[in-house]
Amino acid sequence: MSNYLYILWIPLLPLATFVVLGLFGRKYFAKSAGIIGTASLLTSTLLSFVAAKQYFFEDGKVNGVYQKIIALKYTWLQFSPNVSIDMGVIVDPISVMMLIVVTSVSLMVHVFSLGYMKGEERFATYYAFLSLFTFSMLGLILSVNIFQVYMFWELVGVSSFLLIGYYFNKPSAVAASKKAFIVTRFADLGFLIGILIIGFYGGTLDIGLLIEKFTSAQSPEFISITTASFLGASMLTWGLVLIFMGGAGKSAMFPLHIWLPDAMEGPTPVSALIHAATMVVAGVYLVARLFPVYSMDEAALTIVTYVGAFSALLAAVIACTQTDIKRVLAYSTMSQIGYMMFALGVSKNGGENGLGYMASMFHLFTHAFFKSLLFLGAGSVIHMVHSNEMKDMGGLRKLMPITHAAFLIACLAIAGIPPFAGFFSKEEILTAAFHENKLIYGVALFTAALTSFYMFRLYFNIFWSKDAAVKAHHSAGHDDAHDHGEGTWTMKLPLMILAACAVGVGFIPFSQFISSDGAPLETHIDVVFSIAPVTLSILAILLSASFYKSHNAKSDKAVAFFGGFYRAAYKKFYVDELYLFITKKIVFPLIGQPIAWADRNIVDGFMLLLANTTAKISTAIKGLQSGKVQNYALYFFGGVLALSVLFIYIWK
Amino acid sequence: MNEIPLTHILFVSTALFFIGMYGLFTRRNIITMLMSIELMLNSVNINFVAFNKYLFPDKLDGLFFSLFIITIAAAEAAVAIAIIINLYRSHQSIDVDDATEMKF
Amino acid sequence: MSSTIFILLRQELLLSLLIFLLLFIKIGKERSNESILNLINILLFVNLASGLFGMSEGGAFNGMFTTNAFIVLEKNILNLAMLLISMQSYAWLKNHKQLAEYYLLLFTSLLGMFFMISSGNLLMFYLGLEMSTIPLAAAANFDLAKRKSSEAAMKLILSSAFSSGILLMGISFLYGTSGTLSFDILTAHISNNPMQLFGFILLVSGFAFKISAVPFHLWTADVYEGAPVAVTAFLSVVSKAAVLFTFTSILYKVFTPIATVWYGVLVVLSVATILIGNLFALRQDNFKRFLAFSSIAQVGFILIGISGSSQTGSASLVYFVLIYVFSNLAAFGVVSVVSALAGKENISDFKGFYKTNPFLSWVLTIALFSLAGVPPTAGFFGKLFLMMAGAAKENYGLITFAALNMVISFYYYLKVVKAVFMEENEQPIQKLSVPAITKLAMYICIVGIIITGLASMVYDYIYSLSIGM
Amino acid sequence: MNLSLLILLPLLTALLILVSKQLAQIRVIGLVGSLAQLGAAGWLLKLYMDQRAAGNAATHLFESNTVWFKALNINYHIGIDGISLAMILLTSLIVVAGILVSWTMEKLSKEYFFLLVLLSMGAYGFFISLDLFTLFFFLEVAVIPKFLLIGIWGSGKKENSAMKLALMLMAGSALVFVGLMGIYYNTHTFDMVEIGRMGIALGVQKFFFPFLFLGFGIFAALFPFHTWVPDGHASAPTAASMFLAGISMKLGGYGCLRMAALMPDAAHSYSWIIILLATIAIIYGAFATMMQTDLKYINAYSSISHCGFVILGIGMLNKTSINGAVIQMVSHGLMTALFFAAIGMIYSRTHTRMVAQLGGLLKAMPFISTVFVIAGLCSLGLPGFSGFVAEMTVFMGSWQNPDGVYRIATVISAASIVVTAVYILRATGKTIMGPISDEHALLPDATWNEKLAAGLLIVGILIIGLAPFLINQLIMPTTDFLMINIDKALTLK
Repeated sequence: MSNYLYILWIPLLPLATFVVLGLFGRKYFAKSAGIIGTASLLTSTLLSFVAAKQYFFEDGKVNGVYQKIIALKYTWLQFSPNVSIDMGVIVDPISVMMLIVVTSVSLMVHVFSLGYMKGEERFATYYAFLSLFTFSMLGLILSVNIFQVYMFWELVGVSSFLLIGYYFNKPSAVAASKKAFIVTRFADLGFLIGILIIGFYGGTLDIGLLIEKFTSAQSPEFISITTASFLGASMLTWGLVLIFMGGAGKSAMFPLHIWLPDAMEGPTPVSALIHAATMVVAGVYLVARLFPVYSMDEAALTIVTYVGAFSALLAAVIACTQTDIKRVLAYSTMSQIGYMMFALGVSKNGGENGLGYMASMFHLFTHAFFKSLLFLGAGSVIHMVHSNEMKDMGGLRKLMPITHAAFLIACLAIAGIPPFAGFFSKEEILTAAFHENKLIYGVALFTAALTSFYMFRLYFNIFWSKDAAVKAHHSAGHDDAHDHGEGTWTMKLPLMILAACAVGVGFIPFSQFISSDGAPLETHIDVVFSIAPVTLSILAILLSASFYKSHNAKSDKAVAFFGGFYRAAYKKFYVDELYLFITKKIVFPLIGQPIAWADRNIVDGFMLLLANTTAKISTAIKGLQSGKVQNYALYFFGGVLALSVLFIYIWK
Repeated sequence: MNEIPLTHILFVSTALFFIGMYGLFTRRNIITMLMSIELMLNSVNINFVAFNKYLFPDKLDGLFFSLFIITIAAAEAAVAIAIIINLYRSHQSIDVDDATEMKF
Repeated sequence: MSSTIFILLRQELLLSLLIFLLLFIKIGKERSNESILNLINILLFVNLASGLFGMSEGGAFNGMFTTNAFIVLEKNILNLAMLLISMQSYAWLKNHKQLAEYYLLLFTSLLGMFFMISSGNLLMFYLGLEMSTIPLAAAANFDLAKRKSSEAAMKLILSSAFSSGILLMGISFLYGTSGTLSFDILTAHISNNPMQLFGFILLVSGFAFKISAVPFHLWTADVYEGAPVAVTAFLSVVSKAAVLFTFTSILYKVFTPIATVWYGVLVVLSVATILIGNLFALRQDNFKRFLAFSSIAQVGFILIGISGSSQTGSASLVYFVLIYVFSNLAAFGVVSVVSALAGKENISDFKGFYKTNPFLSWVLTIALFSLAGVPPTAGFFGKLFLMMAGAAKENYGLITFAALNMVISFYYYLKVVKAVFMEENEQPIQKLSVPAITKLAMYICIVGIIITGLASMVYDYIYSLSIGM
Repeated sequence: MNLSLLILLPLLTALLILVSKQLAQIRVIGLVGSLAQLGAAGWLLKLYMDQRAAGNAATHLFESNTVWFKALNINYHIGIDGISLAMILLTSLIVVAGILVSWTMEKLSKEYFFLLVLLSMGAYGFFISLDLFTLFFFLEVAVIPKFLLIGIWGSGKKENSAMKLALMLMAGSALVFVGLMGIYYNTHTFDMVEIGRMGIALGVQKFFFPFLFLGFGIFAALFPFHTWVPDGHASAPTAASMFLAGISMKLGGYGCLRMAALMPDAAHSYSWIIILLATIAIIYGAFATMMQTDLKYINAYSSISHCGFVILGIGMLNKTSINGAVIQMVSHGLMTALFFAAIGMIYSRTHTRMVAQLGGLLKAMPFISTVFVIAGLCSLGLPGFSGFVAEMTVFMGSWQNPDGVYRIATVISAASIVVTAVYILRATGKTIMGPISDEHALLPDATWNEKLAAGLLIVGILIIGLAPFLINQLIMPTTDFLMINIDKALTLK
């Protein structure tokens, strides 16, 4: 087994960048911060490519199966003899794959931000946060210990919080960051308890050991956890479902998805990195990481499946109605992640049945590229128009050709049109779904169609339709749009690279490298099978073209046709309002306030009552000291009598 | 000769004692109160003498004690009278209820 | 008549000499108050010093007068208190006409206490008691002009005469049932028969009156308030201490056979005393009255200690009294200085006191903390040891009650500290120039408060001398 | 090393402060003194570790036992184990930080520093003493300085708060005293080591454990005797609140822990009550915090919730949970001290602590705001900071308790991390982020002393947060030893 220790540097470099920029950035690196961050990240990226090469092509495979390699493991916090939090580096197909994704996307974002964030006051801080995020994400990927996952999970959350709240004096941004953190935190509570359950029965927190123990149906741990049950479900189900709750929170699965759209308050490159390519797929990664265990529990997997499928559908429907382009992208992200989730859900562990697993990972991989491409494209559009709203856009294809081309490629990719990347991965998913569960397959198909519809709605609204509007828009003095035109090369370059990926990555023989059990998996594109989805997508594209390519009333008719349903979708089916109701109308006034009141008035009031009664008594009995010497003598005699009676007659 | 039994004498002294106490509790004139206290002391004297005479005639403890009580009562009375006179100076009265400035 | 008797009675004799000297001073030619005061203080110091060496043990007047190291120690404590009081009343007496009388009265009363403490016989005890009380009544009236003063004296003389009547009744019963007045013989005759018990209870009531235990305490507050501060200090520290010593030794030595009974009596008394003392102290604004009630509460704790009826009991009693001398006199010292120089005696007048008189404020604060029983002051140890002695009877209800009452007492002590340090006052007491000798007394008190507690040898010494039951 | 040094150093400092004349002198003496304490503590740590490394398996090191009150069998018996050493380090750190923060104190500065140092002396004495009487003595030594500090230099309705604090704490120590009496008259000694060796009769434990645990519990803000915490902390001057929450609440937790170890049977039979109260304190404190509008109140209530974890860990009575309790004590000490320091800095500039009147401070004072955020993140248990390590250890420990009720208690306590996130983010969002008002826009950032103080505490937090194995290495052996007694008790059941 060769040495992978250098992988440690991949996360550590961004960490170093964070420390340096965080401490001294404001003073010394106000300008050069971007270069520093990019440079260090470039190194990590190269390293991860080296690692990938070494793992996939040189020595990762032992007699035809990719091995799990623990490159490093250090006991960080010992709880009890064999339960401990370990810091480590795991090298296996998915972790290496994620390394590639995270580093390269992050690199693109770094480069893009050089132009996009130029002249920001807290430029250095921005890069510090980016590095922090990259570090945490990489750490999460490389975790060997489920608690290590949880820690980096939290760190990812907080760095996302910091980046969403980057424009800290913008109330909406602050609110969004708060919301994102609290919702995911709530999900993490489930994750934590899940860890506690699994860890307790497994007697360890080490992922490898856990899988080992829970995949053999005879092991005492497995028996104990499956026999122990609470509210009718076995503890295994509980543990896995709770852990999935954590994943759902990060990956914005229904009903924990509400934070994702608001998260778009952050700078667009951040959205591209965190809320499109990397962090939001952490949930998928988590389930994949523990997939062998999940595969032992039917119930948990079913939940994963249906939550994923429903989220995919719901998000797609909502996306059709949104007008803020970033929000549209956000919902499409949610729906794509839904794809990955149910792909995992319908999968089995090992062999041909592991197709779903592989497909999910594949989609994760391709999605990372075209979705970040979409966001960066949207970024440069926003950079030019200074608005997120569709109505302020239109006919930009002439003004920003490169962006236009890249965006189009990305749209085609996500729509699953061959030969773009999305096509292949989505194809596998559909195949897997088709074999496992027809209902899911139907949902997936419909969602695919919707996807291509709203993506092209977006595309046409931005780059075609109402030219006049844009003309007027620009003649009205927004000449700055022309000055920096499409933005610096640092903004264009990432677009081109990612576009290339969006075209190319589909052709990687993914199943050769990644499968549920590490053994290569033979897959083939079945042309007959792919007719249905592709034609559907094309139809959807044509439909949206007829709606939005040129400004006309068709879309309004459609809106009118759907009526209430449209409004509901436009209002995101009132999930936000529901949450607001629960917090503002129930938690705060019905739990918080009563407790705060009780503390002041009942608990503290009781103490005060004691004091006051004492004072009252002392005023009440002050008459005893009447000042009349005869009464004194009388009391004296009374005392004598009392004592005599007590001690001569009663307590003799 | 038949002599008076001890109990009779004790009864007298006790009666005297409580009469004195009653006087102390009820009389408003400080001088009178002082006199009632003297009554109490004298009842104690009777006790001592009686006990001595009836129960322990061979030693004279009781008698001497009563002598001392008489002397000290005199001293006490002297100081008390002085105080009362001074009280009269400041209060223009020797009614005990007029001297209830300090209370509670 | 051997010479040993002079050794045995040397403290009493010295004091008598002092008294005579005072008489001569009085009838001799006019001298300045300062010189007299200094002379007296020096003599008092000598008097104190004389007691410190050559402990002697034995009896005189065939057992009427007994003494031993422990008793000498107790007398020394009283001497010390006397000295401190006299040093602190300097500011008040500096231009007072009858200072000689003042000292005459106090010394006489002190002499009486000495005899009472070392009395081996009920008669002797009674003589000592009266000898110590009657002069005090006169002393209470020392501010002849003040209405309150004469009222206080009247209340004191009447109620003490009444109490001595009760006490004598008790003694007569004891005599009637046992036929003797001497303690040693009396012990043999003590039993549970009702008459004797009644006598005992009358006797205890007499004591309780002197140490102002509830419900025999009512004279205390009024007398303390009315009397001049110096006299109040004497009343609250010296006379109380003397009676407590006597009470304890009589209980332990004479009434051993009915220990269970008087344990009960003490418990009842202490509970009542602590509770009532605290409840009344809560409301007081006049400083002397406040200290009166707080000292009543203190007596309650002392009674708990005595109820332990062990060597620890008597030791911690004396130990506490010593600490109490320091703490209470430090407090009274401040009060007497303030009342003598600023004519103010109310707690509310002490608001913002720290701004003008930091030194006095610290003295007062430390004294009050010691009274409250806050470490590292000695009061902490004193109170705790008393309660430990009481806890030996494993009566944890009583201990809990006492401990929780300490919290109440904290409240009113801290209230004064609050006034001194934290509260504002538009016309605070002006900067006072404290006489050097009074300052010295205060320093002695502070040092005493700190040392007596932390330096364990003090307690160990007392313990080594003290006797159990 | 002679442990009495830890008492003598503050004493000496205090005396020097008393005799020193002008302000500069006082400050310097205070700072030097506190640094000396820190140095002594650090040195002690080194010696301790060396001894352990050298294989010295004695439960208490640097033990020394001198007779104090011979007649009453009271000894000045001192010695330290890992837990007390951790507490000592915490104390010394906070003392330095406190002195630094109150650098600019003008009003009656001599008395102020004097009392601060006195308070620290009490804490040291408490942590090193192995004799129950000595323990009690130092416990009370630490009370009165708080009263004066709050009452004289405080803000708001300071007198009442000071009085409430003093009285409730005194009530606590009264209960402790009764318990001590009970133990003393049943074992005839105050020596904890000796008592631990000979054990206490079951009935006695059952009867007196409540007194002791409740008494110390009041110090540790045990529900429902926590009401002194909010007012006390809110009214106290900055350094005093740091000392209060950072040091003196720990006296309670430490005492509770010792008592539980001393009377394991009773602790075990009462554990469900302890856990119930702790759980209530945790969740209730968290929700109460959510409703506060004054920064100091927010932190005070959150202290109630966080100290609940200490009690919870003790109540669960197993190795991991007790470890967690100890780490939580240290962590909370540092974290809350840092929080109060930050609040103090903000207050001294803006003259308001009302969340509603603040906002966008990050623009004007980046350093202070960063400190604030760090404290907040630590308090909501973010990995990398000490809070996470502590809470997770407590959770892991308490989850080991297979009893269903305890499980539910654990889940409820864990739920508090969400509420914590809510109130911390609310506070941060309203004060640090958002638009800044004009009169705050030009306020100055932290001065050197404030930066130093904050830096010191942050370093402490990070050391625990990033390398918990260090503190574990310190306290593990001690908890192992404690567990020997406790397990014995449990197996007897």
